[in-house]
Amino acid sequence: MRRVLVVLGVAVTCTVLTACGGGSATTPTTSSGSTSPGPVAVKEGGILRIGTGNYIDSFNPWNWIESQSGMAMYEIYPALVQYDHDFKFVPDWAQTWETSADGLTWTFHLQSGGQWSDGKPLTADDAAWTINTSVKYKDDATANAAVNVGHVVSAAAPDANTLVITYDKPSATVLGGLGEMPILPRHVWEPLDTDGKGSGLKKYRPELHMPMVTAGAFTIAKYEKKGTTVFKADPNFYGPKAHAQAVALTFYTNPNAMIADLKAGKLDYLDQVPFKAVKAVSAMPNVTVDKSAGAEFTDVTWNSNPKKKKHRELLDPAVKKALAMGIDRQRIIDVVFEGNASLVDSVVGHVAGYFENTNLVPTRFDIAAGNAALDGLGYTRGADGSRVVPASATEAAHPMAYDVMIPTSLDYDGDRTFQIIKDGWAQMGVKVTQVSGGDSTAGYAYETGDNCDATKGTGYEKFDIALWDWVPYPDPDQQLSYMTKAQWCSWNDTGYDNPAYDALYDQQSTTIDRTARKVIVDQMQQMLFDAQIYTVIANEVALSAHSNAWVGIDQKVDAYSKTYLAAPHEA
Amino acid sequence: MKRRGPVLQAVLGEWQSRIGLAILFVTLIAAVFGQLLEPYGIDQQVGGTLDPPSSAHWLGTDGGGVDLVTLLIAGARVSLIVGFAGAAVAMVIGGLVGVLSGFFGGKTDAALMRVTDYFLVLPDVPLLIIVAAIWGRSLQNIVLIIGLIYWTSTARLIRAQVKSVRERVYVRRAQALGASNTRLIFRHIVPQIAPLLIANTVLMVAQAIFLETFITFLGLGDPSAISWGKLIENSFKDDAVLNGAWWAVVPPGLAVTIVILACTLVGQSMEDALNPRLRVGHLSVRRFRVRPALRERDGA
Amino acid sequence: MSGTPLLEVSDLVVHYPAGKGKVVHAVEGVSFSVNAGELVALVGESGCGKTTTAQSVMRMVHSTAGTIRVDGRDITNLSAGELRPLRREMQIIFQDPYESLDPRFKVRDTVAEPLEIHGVPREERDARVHDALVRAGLTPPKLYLDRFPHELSGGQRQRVAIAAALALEPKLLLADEPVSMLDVSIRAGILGLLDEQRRAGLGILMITHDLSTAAHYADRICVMYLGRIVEEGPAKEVVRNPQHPYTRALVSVVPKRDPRLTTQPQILKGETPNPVAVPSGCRFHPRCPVAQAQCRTDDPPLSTARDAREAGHRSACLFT
Amino acid sequence: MSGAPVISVEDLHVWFDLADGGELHAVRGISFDLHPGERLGLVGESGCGKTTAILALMGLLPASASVRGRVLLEGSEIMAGGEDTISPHRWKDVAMVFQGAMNAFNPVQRVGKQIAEAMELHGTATGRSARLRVAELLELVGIAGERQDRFPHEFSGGMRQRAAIAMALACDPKVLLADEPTTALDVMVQAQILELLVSLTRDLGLALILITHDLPLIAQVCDRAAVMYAGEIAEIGTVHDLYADPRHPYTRLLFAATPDIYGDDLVVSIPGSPPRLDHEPVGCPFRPRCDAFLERCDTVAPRFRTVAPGRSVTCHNGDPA
Amino acid sequence: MGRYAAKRIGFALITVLVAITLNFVLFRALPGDAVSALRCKACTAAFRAAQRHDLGLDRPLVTQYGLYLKGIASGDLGSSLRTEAPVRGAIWEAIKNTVPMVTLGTVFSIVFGIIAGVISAWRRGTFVDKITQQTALAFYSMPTQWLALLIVLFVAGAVGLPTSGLADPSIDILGDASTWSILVDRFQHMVLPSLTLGLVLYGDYSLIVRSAMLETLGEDYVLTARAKGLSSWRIVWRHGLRNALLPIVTLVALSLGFVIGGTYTIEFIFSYPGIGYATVEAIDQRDYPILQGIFLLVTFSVIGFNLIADLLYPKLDPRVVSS
Repeated sequence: MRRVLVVLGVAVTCTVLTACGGGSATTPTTSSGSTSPGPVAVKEGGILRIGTGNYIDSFNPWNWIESQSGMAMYEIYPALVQYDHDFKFVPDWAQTWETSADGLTWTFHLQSGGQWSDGKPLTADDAAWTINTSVKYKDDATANAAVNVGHVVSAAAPDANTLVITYDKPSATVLGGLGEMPILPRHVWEPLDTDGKGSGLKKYRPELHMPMVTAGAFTIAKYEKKGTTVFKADPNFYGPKAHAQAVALTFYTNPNAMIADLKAGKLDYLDQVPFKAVKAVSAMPNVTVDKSAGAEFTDVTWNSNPKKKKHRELLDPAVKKALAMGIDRQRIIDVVFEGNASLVDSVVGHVAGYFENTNLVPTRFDIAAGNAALDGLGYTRGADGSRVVPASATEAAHPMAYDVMIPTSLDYDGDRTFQIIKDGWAQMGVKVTQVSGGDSTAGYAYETGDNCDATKGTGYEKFDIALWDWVPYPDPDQQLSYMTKAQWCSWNDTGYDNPAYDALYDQQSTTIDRTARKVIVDQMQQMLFDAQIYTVIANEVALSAHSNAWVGIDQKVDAYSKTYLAAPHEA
Repeated sequence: MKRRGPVLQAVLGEWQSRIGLAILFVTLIAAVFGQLLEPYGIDQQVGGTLDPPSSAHWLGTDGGGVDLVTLLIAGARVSLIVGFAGAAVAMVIGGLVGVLSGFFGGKTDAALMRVTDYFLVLPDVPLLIIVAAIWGRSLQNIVLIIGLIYWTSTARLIRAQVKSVRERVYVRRAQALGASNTRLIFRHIVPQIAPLLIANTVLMVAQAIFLETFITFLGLGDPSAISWGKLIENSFKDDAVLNGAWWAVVPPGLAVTIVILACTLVGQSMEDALNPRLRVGHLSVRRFRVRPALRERDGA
Repeated sequence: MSGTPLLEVSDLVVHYPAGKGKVVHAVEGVSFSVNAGELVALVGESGCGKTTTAQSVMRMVHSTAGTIRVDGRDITNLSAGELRPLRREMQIIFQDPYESLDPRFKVRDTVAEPLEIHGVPREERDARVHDALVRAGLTPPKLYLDRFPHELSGGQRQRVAIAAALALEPKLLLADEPVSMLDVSIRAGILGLLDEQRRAGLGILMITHDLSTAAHYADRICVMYLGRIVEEGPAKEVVRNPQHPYTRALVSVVPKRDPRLTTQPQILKGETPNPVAVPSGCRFHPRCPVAQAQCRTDDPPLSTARDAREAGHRSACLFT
Repeated sequence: MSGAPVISVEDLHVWFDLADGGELHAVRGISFDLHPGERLGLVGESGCGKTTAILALMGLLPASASVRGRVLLEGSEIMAGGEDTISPHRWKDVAMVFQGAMNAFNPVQRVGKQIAEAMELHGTATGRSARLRVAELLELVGIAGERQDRFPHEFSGGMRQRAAIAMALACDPKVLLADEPTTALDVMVQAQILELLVSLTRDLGLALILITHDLPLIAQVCDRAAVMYAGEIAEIGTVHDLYADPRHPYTRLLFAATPDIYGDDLVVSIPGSPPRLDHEPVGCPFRPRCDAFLERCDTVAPRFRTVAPGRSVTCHNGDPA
Repeated sequence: MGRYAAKRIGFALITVLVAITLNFVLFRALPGDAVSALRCKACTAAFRAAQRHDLGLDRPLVTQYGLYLKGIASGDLGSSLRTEAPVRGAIWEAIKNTVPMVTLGTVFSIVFGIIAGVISAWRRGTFVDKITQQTALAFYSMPTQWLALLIVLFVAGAVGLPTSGLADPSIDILGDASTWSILVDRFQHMVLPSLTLGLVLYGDYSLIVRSAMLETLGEDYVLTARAKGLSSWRIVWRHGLRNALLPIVTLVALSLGFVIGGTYTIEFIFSYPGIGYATVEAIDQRDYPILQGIFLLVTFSVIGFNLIADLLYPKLDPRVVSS
């Protein structure tokens, strides 16, 4: 899902569809000052003021983009399940659930007594309508939520507290999908579906019709898109009530300003601290910097379109592995991330936890070995020291000189990362030039090309190498889907086209047994690693900071559950 | 007998422009011989990130641990190249349009000036962003963009000058003699407006350096070129302000300010020298003096 | 004074657009001729069309109608290219000696420029520049060759301009107010120089607003008013026996050198009308002290004046 | 001339500081008297110091100038305190018509307002009465009074010059200084303006100093004339005397260089050019151009001496000393 | 006057039309179209084709141009590609933050620029002139973003003014703050960005005013005014500045249009979500309709300010109408 959509170096915690944060239980690199909320006495009330670099652009689950919106919707709409601290699914609105023997029917038993903020009761009917509507228009108006209702045939509400969902195939990702599906008030939304295409649903802007009808831990008291949005605790919430009286989420266009306000005591919590600012923020009195294994990792993206015309030597995994030896990852981690990142070599990232293939070993920085490997491949150095690719059937002899696309929207310093890579490769006789699409979407167009068409197999011709990052989900399904042909011209950013891989992908998504699924997932990771369609550089540490006046902030789960805003309380 | 025009006199004679020239000269030296002067490599990590100034690194290090003195000298090179090249492009386009428009007048003039007018009202920042997005981020594109944005003012200035010089009697005399247009333009008109063109170019260099820092700050600069604008941008990206690292923030901006100031001082004194209307001032705080009467009359 | 005149202008009309669909009637039917060895003065107030007339002769402005013949050849509709060789025949000097020399050109370059333009071989040029400077009274030439205009006095500059004009040995010289910007003390020198060239056979058309100068140096005077020649004749005759009421007024208001000669100046009311709206009939009638009803409708042609004492004295007035 | 002079100038000098640190001695000790109703012409070539002398009388010299000498306005010295002592008399007692009066008016203000400005400032008239007075003045110079609400660009050159004269008359001055008031104008309009100036001196008793380089113009308009050369008065006297019996070779040559409309005599130019005044000339400054010089002219500067009542000359010729 | 005004307005209208057309062309010249930049779960080729059809991108350019003109004529600038919210609203959201800040900065710079320029010209060559001029030159020479950083680094702490955002994040969270305190807070947040803008423009304006004044003070009517006995003060304000205003008005009008586009760096450093920020964000997101809207807005404001200057001109200079 993602390529971080950020503006000019301002980082967001999470991106589209609320992922990120978290991390596997096995790799906590945290120095977090906060602890998870225990049964100790909790001080109620107070206003939690959060600074963020990402704003809420919409409260419509069928039409939103910024990650902050996804998080906000967790707080105001009901969801069936949610993650716990270890990324296991735990009850939210659904108290219990069971699966039929064939795995095609799921029955959820919902907590009773919930009500919408306009006083109307919250019932299973709302959930059934939301899911059915998402299925109905999944190719168009509600495409945004289509992935959450993958394989769903229909949903029904036999009574107010029971929801039955039927699938056409057994699915490994039912809970993952439903956990991210906000349930909407049917009585507000259904009248908007007038034209049979659902366009009224897509266009609806709840924030323009205050007071919004919500049924979460919070209601929205005030909304300023690029200013402050105020979440007010909802006393009628069916679940654990929020401790804070209200939460104010303020958008900042640059992190310096945000940090200045934290220092001035105008903020209690920053959802992301830039790497270069960690030192300064750590030095502030009464402020704790929270570190936890982040989801985001950065990588070198290789054009792996088997039909690419130019620089076909870069399709050779041996070449890419040799070049990978020229990347001084530790220096990148030290300089660019100020040490706040760890080595990783799987495309599902540390956040996948159980599903990460730990047998993959990061390629070691070794210029000599890299040089030897290239020498061995016959790419000899010319008089000026640069390597030359000998002529082949399709291409004339040419120097190993490539453009590397760097989007400006990285949340770390892409220019410097490039400098370090360039430095290493220069010692191997490979010349690279930095180009920029200027922004992430332009960069994306650069990768796929305007003529991209999966059915005709066109696209992915312009670029050779890009530097980019991913923010995977805890469940590896989506991340692994991005390399399939089905994602061509969409989220597939490498042009990788391997039917064997695609078959494995389909197989894992319907394998409900966790262990059996891991075997397949491991195999897929190995396959990608061997092909080197990505050379993963580093897994970021998620950095946030909070004032010591507040406790109970746990960014590890912040983006995945209602506890994000509901749990914190004054110390 | 060597002729020293009022312009040269102004440039060499006034202390402001002398200071300006000296600054430009020093910067030019730094730019040309920079590589010999740079103590370290521009990619070389020589210390921690944002280390404060020390005896080894007079201006400390930047967010990548690179010596800032080195970067500052390297920045002079790129900034001056961009400045001069950008100004040159503006001059060439603007000069050409201005000369054609001013010299031929009539329909040529009307058409060219209309185009200039439209360019003049185009908002430059969105325009440069769009153009940068189309062309991509590279030094030569920045130069072109600068030229594209600034040629209009030059064109208007040159046009006005050419128009007036064209009506000068000696040009008309040459015309009456049967001189061709080429001869009139290149022998009589261009040399006459050259000082102004040069003054304008010098001012334009300042503008170009200024715009480069701006473009770079917008993230549309050449990512691999170390210019002063890039250093300012880096200091911002590296959160130098937050870390109290003034040494990363102040020097590059100061360098830009000083060079722009120098260009402005030189350019302005040239322009002032060329503007006879500025030489007369009928209002002055000072007044004429009265000399004491002589005791005795000169008895000649 | 026989044979083909050097310059023959007949029925010259020059109109300019004045914007908003209006037209400036700068010159409206002017005819005159200049012979070799003759100095003709076009005299009149500003806006009377004398400079426009001169510029049309030089083909620096386009005439609307009429013909201009130089040495018998009609140049009215020649292209710039066809005209170029003819430009050797006629040269012009301008009013402002400070302005008429390119400040960046040395005297040598200024004088050589016409030679260069007209393809005189390089090796001949030096000698001809030298000669021209001598003819213009700048002796010895080598004292001046490498000077810039700002190093010369006003009179010297005008002499350089004359030298440049004479370098091509033209037959016709147009002098547009050649001395009005110069100090009185040196005017005579320049005018004397022109007179010398005239006597050597050059035809000169002098544009001036100064009747005294015209009276002194010209063979014939043409007095212009609002785009027309209103009186024409031998110089002394026109000044001493003016026929047209406008000329009479003009002569009467010229300050005389002798303070005792205080004739009653005959001051006309108002100012010359705008050439955009030329009065009907005789164009002078609104200001004319002797105008009659007929003058409003009839536009008098230039014809031999009634009280003319010399041949060729013509005036455009119904009553003189 | 009988009666007390309205203005007397005694040994007036003006220097300008030059950029290179030197000095330019522009006016080198001139003296003259001017009586009420009298018209004095100041004639000479460009750069002879005419305008500088007049600006000094008005106290309008730039900051780079310094002056010495006495200017007596109706007997009281006004030059000693520089601009401070002169400024109370400006426009009130001594008014001026500038060269190129086209530009003497602020283009964005109505003509009448600019004329009234001086009155209001000096308290001569305000408001309604000022408007009436402006109309009166404009009528006096031959412009319809209601035209005071026009802008300068709506006037022709001649009208602007008339309006400039009206402006100069706003505070009923005693002396009117006119610096080349007709240079840019046509001969007919020039005649109109000159006639106006003459009638003003005649009718209002105004004393006029007329600066011009045009000798016949002085001859026709003025009673007396001062011929200036190199910052000095070469000769001063009645125009008749100067014409009929010039005592200074320069005066004589200047007349000879001026063509006359009826004259048949040979017009000659004066060779050479005036000296530069950034260095003090040695001997007589006219010596290089003179056709009647004496031996001492090379070394000794002639003095300004009176040769007859109202007649002075700066020449060794005829000087017994 | 009527004729003149009609002419100016006519010219402005033609310019607007050209700008609108250019806007259309320019955005079609950008690599890729709006749809090729879309990234979503369901962005299949079929979906893209449908999207192109919906936006009319599959129609001939002429038809697209017609639709575009029609939209603008009815005040409809289209919808954001990204959020599908109307462009007008999106721009309004940004512009309403920018305008007060820019106004404050501009007023500051014009007032102080004129005062400094006039004094400097009046006291030409004196110490005061030199100081004023060098200060103005220095501000004129500083890169805006750098000046902003310096102000954050050295000034903000000392004067205790906020360096970020539109408002204090903790004010009025519960809707309990008084209007007055909200206004005060907003103003405080505006001061530093306005000051930065103001200082940069101040440098520019005071230099312009100074040279315009110097030219004016060399005119003959100033000498005449002195001769008439006017005080220096009166000459400076009545005759000098009044005439110097002509070039000043033109230049200020021209620069005002650009100021809106030029506030970007200031808005970014002071975390001030205005039009500059919206522009760059739209570029980053390839939100063409928003970009087009902003581009039009800025162009219109340039044209508008120029028109205002043109229409003001006859009031300032009566010669304009007749010529």
